[in-house]
Amino acid sequence: MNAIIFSAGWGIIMMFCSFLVKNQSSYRHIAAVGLLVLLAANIFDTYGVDFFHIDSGKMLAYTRFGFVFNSIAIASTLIYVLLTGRDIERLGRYTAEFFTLVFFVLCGVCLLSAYNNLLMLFLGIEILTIPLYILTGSDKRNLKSNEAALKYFLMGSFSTGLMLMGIALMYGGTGTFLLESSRLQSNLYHGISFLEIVGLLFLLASMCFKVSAAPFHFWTPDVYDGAPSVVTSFMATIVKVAGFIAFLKLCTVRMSVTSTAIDWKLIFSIIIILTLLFGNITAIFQQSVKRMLAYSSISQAGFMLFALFSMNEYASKGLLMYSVAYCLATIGLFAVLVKMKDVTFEGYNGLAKTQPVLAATNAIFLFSLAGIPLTAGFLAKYYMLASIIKTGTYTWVVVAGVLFAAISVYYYFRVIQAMYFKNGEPQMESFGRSFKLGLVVLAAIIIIVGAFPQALFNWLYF
Amino acid sequence: MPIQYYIILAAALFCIGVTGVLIRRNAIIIFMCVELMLNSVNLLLVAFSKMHYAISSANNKGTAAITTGTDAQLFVFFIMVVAAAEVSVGLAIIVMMYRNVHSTDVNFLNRLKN
Amino acid sequence: MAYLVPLFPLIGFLLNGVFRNSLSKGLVGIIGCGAVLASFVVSVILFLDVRAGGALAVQPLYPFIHVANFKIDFVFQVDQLSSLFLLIITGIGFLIHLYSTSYMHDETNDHFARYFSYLNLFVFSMLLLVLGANYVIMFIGWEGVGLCSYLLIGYWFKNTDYNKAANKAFIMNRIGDAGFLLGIFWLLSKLGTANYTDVFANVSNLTPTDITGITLLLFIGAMGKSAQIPLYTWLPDAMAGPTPVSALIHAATMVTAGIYMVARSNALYSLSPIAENLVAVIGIATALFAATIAIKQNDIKKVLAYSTVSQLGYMFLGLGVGAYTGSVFHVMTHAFFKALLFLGAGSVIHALHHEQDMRNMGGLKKYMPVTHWTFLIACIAIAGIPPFSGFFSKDEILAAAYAKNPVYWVLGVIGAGMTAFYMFRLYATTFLGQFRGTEEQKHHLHESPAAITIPLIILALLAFGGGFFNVPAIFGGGQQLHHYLSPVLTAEHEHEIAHSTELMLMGVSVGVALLAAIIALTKYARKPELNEPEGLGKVLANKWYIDELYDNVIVNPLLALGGFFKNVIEKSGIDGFVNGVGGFIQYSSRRLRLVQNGKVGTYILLMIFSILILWLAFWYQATITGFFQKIF
Amino acid sequence: MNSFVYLLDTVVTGNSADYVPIGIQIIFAAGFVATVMIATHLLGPKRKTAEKLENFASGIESHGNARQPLAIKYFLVAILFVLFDVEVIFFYPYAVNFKSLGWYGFIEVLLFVCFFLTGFIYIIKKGALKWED
Repeated sequence: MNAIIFSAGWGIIMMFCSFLVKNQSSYRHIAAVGLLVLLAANIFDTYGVDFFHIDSGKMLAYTRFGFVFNSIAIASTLIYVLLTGRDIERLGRYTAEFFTLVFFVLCGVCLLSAYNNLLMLFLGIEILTIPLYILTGSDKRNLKSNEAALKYFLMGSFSTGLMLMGIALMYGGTGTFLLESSRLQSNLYHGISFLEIVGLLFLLASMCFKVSAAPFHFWTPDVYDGAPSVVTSFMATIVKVAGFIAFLKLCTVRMSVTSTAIDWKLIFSIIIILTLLFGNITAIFQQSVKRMLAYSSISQAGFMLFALFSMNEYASKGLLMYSVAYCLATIGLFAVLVKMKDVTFEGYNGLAKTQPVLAATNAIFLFSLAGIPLTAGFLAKYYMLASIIKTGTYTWVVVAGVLFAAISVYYYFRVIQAMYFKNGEPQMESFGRSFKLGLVVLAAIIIIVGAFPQALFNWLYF
Repeated sequence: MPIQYYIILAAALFCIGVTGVLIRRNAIIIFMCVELMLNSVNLLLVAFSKMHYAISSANNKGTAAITTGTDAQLFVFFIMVVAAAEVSVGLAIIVMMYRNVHSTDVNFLNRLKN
Repeated sequence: MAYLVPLFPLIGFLLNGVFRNSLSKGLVGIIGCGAVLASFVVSVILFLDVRAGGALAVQPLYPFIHVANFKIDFVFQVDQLSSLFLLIITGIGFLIHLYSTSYMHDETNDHFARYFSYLNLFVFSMLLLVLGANYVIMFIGWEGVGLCSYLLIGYWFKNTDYNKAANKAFIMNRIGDAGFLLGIFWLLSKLGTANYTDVFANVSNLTPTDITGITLLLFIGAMGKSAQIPLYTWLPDAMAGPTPVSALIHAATMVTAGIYMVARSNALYSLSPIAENLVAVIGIATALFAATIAIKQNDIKKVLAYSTVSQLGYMFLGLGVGAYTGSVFHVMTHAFFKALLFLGAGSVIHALHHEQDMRNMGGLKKYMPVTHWTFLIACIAIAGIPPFSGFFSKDEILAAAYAKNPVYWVLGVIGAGMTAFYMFRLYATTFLGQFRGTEEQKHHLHESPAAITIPLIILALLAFGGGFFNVPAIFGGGQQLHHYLSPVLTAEHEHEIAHSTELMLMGVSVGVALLAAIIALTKYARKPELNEPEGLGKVLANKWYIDELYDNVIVNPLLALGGFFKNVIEKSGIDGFVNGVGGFIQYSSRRLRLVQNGKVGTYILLMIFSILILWLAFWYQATITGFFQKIF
Repeated sequence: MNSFVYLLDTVVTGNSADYVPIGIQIIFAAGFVATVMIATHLLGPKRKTAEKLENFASGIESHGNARQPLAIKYFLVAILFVLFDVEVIFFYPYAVNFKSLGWYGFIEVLLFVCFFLTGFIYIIKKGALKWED
């Protein structure tokens, strides 16, 4: 509860700062402090110190997994704010509001990691997405930003409609919104009514939309491409991963109950293959690094879907690992990307000569995304593949996953090729030494997590 | 009235909403169709709420807990509030676009593709 | 305590290696020599401990590989065999280090430090090899030795030929190592352990086939490391390295590894008659073969190199006929006199400013008295003339060979005669007669400095007296070494030959050796062989054309095959396939991205269709999966 | 009873035949959409005149363009009204349970109103309701 209340509260504080504090550049410091407070509050909560005892009536269920994920999300946001704070200021006059919305999104993230009731799922998703509509359109004069916001909004509200239809049908089938033990409560309904299954399929479709899994991914490239880069960075990482956490909970708690009679694996395998196919294959031909990263986020989502497919302990661990690896690497890549004046591959030409530190850290981030050993991304992919192998069936999905991972190396390494093996004079915004330091620290974290994954997992148990 | 009337009505409204989203090009009308979808859900929820109350009282010899089914009605309130929030944001986005390009055609802006 | 022995050279290696640019030559020398001296001191303590019957120490350091039930620990084992080898390695190693400080003094600072760091690493690897209590640790040292030989042979890396020699040594060794590794795997798969104690205790669990297979594979490793037919050609080429390195390789480290390994595994070898016979046959064949080549070599170091190959052959003969003590004994005495020979040769080369051709030497006796006398002692020792050390050890092997099969003995004596012949040819050509070098060289001729002569003198004493460590019973000796090693070399064959026969055999072999030595002295002291040899001599001088044979039979066909794969299979087949896949992906990428047409209506339509399709897939999934199961 | 919950009674047995009614329904749904779309296309007369594009205002001729630029403040006020208006929904359940919730419920509602007020203060401070420029 700490994290939810603190994030909402600090969002309001940021809101008031917008007219109480005149100095533009102090907003990001306030936000950073707020995130630190939030992180501390969440860690307190992790170890049983809850500042607010509020009876949520089974609507929220806290787990260690959820707390750890909250910490990861908050810490990633902190890194994001520290690295790209200056660029957020350049976006317009509404910096404080920007951070306000970020805090509100975090509130949604915390709800999603703890929900136990479909109402909370719905609210979490909406608290998560509505600020994002605004953030996507925050570059008001930019037509691309407008277009992205409009598309995102229309399709997002459409998927909300699907989700609500699903929830309503599930309610019709079971008579409760509670996530777990729904049928056990009322011994009225034996077996599974088809209403619930239709509802679950609707819900599945809308959750797939939120995590940009094919064939519901169409909004992703356009929106990520059109949104201001700083927003994309946030949207593609923390928000998406939070969607996966919610999805995983839905799968493991609700679908696994129904799966006694029904097998979801075929549907998931279709979704996984399609996601990997669209994400990877389409990424290859992109000319803009930003759009390539948008497609790569789809393909990464394909790998994260493995966790939903297998739903075992490896899967949840792996998803945690994946969220760390993917969030940090993508935040790092976008932090550099927002400094670039030209975000096509040509814009990166010769970066290694003019900015060796940026190029090197960028290379590490790309290695992590591609799943090269010794980085966190490798272990994350490994856990995902291992989780499916543990289930013992559908090993061909693993084979496909490995093949697509190999394809992904192609477009990730195009960036490295541009940075190291081509000549050019990349045009960049100014940045300080602390920015470089931050990138180096980020790269170090990725490698440390990749080398000592237990550091992360131990947290789940102690 | 039998529940399937409500279900079919809600499904019909929902389908109309989806159809509207598919065939209209004006962003505002698309948005109205989405609202129609949401409202069909509201209708369905309320109907289910009553249905579960009826089932529960039938199973418990005519006396069901007074709260049975109210969660769905509360859900409806939340949907309405969230829809309002979405409306404000959505309309703001559409207005923003209109101010920039003087059109609300969703296909007018088509720079982001491939 | 055992861990200190390899630790010191490791520290020396790290210090010299890391700070090679900042340390002065003096400091480098002190660190390099000091490290080995320190481990020598520790080795002596360990040796005395073991000799006094101290607890046989198997000292686990840390768990190394633990996978499920499969455990390999990092364990050291100090027993009679390893403590003896420790003494040889660190003792001789120290003398060679000391010698090197003077010999390598012309190198620049950082290269000097590099040299000493390699040298220390070499000693470290060899110590690891000897100390390890299981085959895996031995293999680590085994590989380390190979690496260091590569580094040191290619020490003067600007010379392409030297680099080639280094490569050759490394590759030849790798061929052997592959066999060794396979042997270890076989052992591990059958017994699940590589610890010597466990392996030897559980030998009974192995079938004869297993034992023969394992021992033969291990012996392939020994062939590579100890330069036996057919993997011996690297050793003569290894002369490319600095002379002290040759001394180290030939005397104290590296080549004795194979002997050590077979002696260590005596419990295995003694159970496989096939392997024993093969070892003996390869040994005697190598001994004779290398001896014939040595007769016609003109490079002072090449002669010594082939003599090493030949002597190693004797050792393997000993191992093959079950005279394990004799072999180890010969390792020891050989270490003394071969180190002495190389260091002496080094002294000569040093004095003549890197002149290695004997034909340009001669008459050095009066210019370099210390070198001359010590070299003479070494020659007598290696020729097997009593009471010098070589006599005792070689005779023990020959006696055992006679007991096993007189043919071995006959061949061994012929080899001994050739040994005496080529050694004295070397001696006579180098030290007797008149100096044949340039005036310039003659002008600079001088005795080497103390850092060179002191090791020579020490080694000369050892080469002379080393035999008395294991005087055979026939001379009323106590066979100390024999008794000392008997707990380890359990499979030792006690040969039963009458004393009179043994005396007769000795007489014959010594007589042959003396005869050969006198012939050589008389022939070459006055009229050294300066012309290019003809006929059989030419074949011998060209080492039976074995290098050419290998080139034509193995290397060139392999290169041709590689060329075929590179130019034909890869270019058209694999490249075509790979590029085809890439092209297909690129094509599909171009097509697939058109789906993303930027229109919200299309997107939502596609989403709705996908929902419908997913629904259908869900409802008919039993049919679908059944269909696929039928197909696949 | 059975008559109106028959939909709920379909127990899944894993046999695909059980889903046939669903399949039919789906096909019906898709068919409905398709029919409507095709029917409107076919039935509607196609007259492409300028009049057709004009706004229909109960027969009264429209004056000027309906899409005249409009001061943004009208829009703003309207939107804000919608937002605050809808939140009042939550008072209905509270009103129904006013007595049973007691003081605790009252404080909670007060808190809810306070959040409202913070939003309101924000709006005022940002000058969103300032009518004169």
